[in-house]
Amino acid sequence: MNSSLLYALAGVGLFTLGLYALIVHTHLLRKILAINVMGSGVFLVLVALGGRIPGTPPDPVPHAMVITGIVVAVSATALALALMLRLRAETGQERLPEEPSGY
Amino acid sequence: MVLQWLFDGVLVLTLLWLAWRALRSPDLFTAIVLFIAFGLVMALAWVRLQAPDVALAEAAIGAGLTGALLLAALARLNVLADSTNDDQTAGTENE
Amino acid sequence: MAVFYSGVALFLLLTLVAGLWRVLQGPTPADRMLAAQLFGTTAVACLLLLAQAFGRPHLRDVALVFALLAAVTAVAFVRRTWTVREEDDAAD
Amino acid sequence: MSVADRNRLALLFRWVLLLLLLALAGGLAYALLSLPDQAPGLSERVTANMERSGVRNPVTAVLLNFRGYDTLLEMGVLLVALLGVWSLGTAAQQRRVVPEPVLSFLVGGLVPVMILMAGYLLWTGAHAPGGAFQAGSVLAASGILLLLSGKRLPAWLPGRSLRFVLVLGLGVFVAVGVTLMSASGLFLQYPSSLAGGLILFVEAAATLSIGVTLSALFLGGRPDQGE
Repeated sequence: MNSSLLYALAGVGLFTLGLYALIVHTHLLRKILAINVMGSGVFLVLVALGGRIPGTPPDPVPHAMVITGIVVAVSATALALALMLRLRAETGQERLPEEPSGY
Repeated sequence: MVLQWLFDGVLVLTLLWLAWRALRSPDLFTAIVLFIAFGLVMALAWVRLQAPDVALAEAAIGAGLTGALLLAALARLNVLADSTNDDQTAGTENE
Repeated sequence: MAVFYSGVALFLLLTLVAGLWRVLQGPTPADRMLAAQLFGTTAVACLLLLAQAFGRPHLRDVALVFALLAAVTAVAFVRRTWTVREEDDAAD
Repeated sequence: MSVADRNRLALLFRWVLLLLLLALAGGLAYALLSLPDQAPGLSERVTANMERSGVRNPVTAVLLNFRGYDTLLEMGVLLVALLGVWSLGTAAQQRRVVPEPVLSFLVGGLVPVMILMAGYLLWTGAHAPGGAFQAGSVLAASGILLLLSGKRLPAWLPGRSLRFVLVLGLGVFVAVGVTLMSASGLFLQYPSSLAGGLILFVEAAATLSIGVTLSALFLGGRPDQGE
């Protein structure tokens, strides 16, 4: 038993939390935050599983993947925010149009 | 190494709690601030997982870029917003 | 000595959790933002302690990046969010 | 459908969703806990090939050498994200602001140190934590600080020179790959003697591109030309 398993489980928790918020909230900024939390959960699982075996140095391949993942996530966030602002300018709403209001 | 286990436990619980509060706080600004704090704590988690490269990337992105991006987007949303601030009412309906 | 450093790091982590209270309570946005900045400062101290405790000097680079870039979020807040809110107040 | 009905339906939906997500989390946690203790990762192969990589930091070796394709394509993703943002419209006009003395002082002190830090991270990435992505992010932070401080972009910047820097990282990466392909037959197959220098060269171009791309993403639109 290694403490990295703890972090892997926390990653699963973060992924689930983010997925819940992604489904439940209609405000697009909240959806963007939720996707980012989901991504962090996935990164946590990847790195934690790479350092699972005690006594050996952690696997560098997941680390490299996660570094590229973090930079891609931030650029995707910027694109999503720009899309949200454009949608807001077009429709006056920051929600997706086909969803019923109420949640 | 009870101390390290305690450290890990507190760190993981803080992460989960921050994410939870960030995703369901009624005020959007609070949500963003909590998300920034979440990024900072994530960097500590990477350090504990012996991934200093990832911690560096997360520190640079989390402290420097994500916060600025989100705050600027929120400011532009608020500039566009009319006086009825419906994101707050939508948040409180969930309670 | 490593145990001492780990203990102090744990203590700092706990103060960080206490700072969360201000983020959640803070009556004005500035209170919340400053509490988040406190997170950054505490994280710097935590990183330095961990670097010392486990003998990994490279963690100091992470702390340095943290300390350098903390200002960006604060400036973004002051220049974007806070001015907008002030203008809102003035318009009311 | 009455309001009460809709509320009840929403509550039911919420509970079903919670149950499904709990099942998902439980399944994932079970999968994690039941993983075998010893798994053959790629760790050993990376260690075995480290001498040929030209750098001493395994993460940099994986990013720029062993899995160079990933990084190459990621530079493409960054560029595509920026193109997406630019195609959505022009950046909001910066209001002309009176330069504040405190902010000007802060920016004047911080930005050079940040650029220095980016250079340090780029250089140290060969043998210690650091590398192009970290250096690029720090560079981007300094760019964002400059944009936030209300400094006007020089008029020549948003034109050709900006676009040149944006594609520089991807361009250099592809050019190095193609040159190597014509020499050795394999795309991005560095000869071990030149690997260190080539990696630093590619990383320097990538750092510049990443920094400028991320700063441009912060603008939230295509910068106005001329003006």
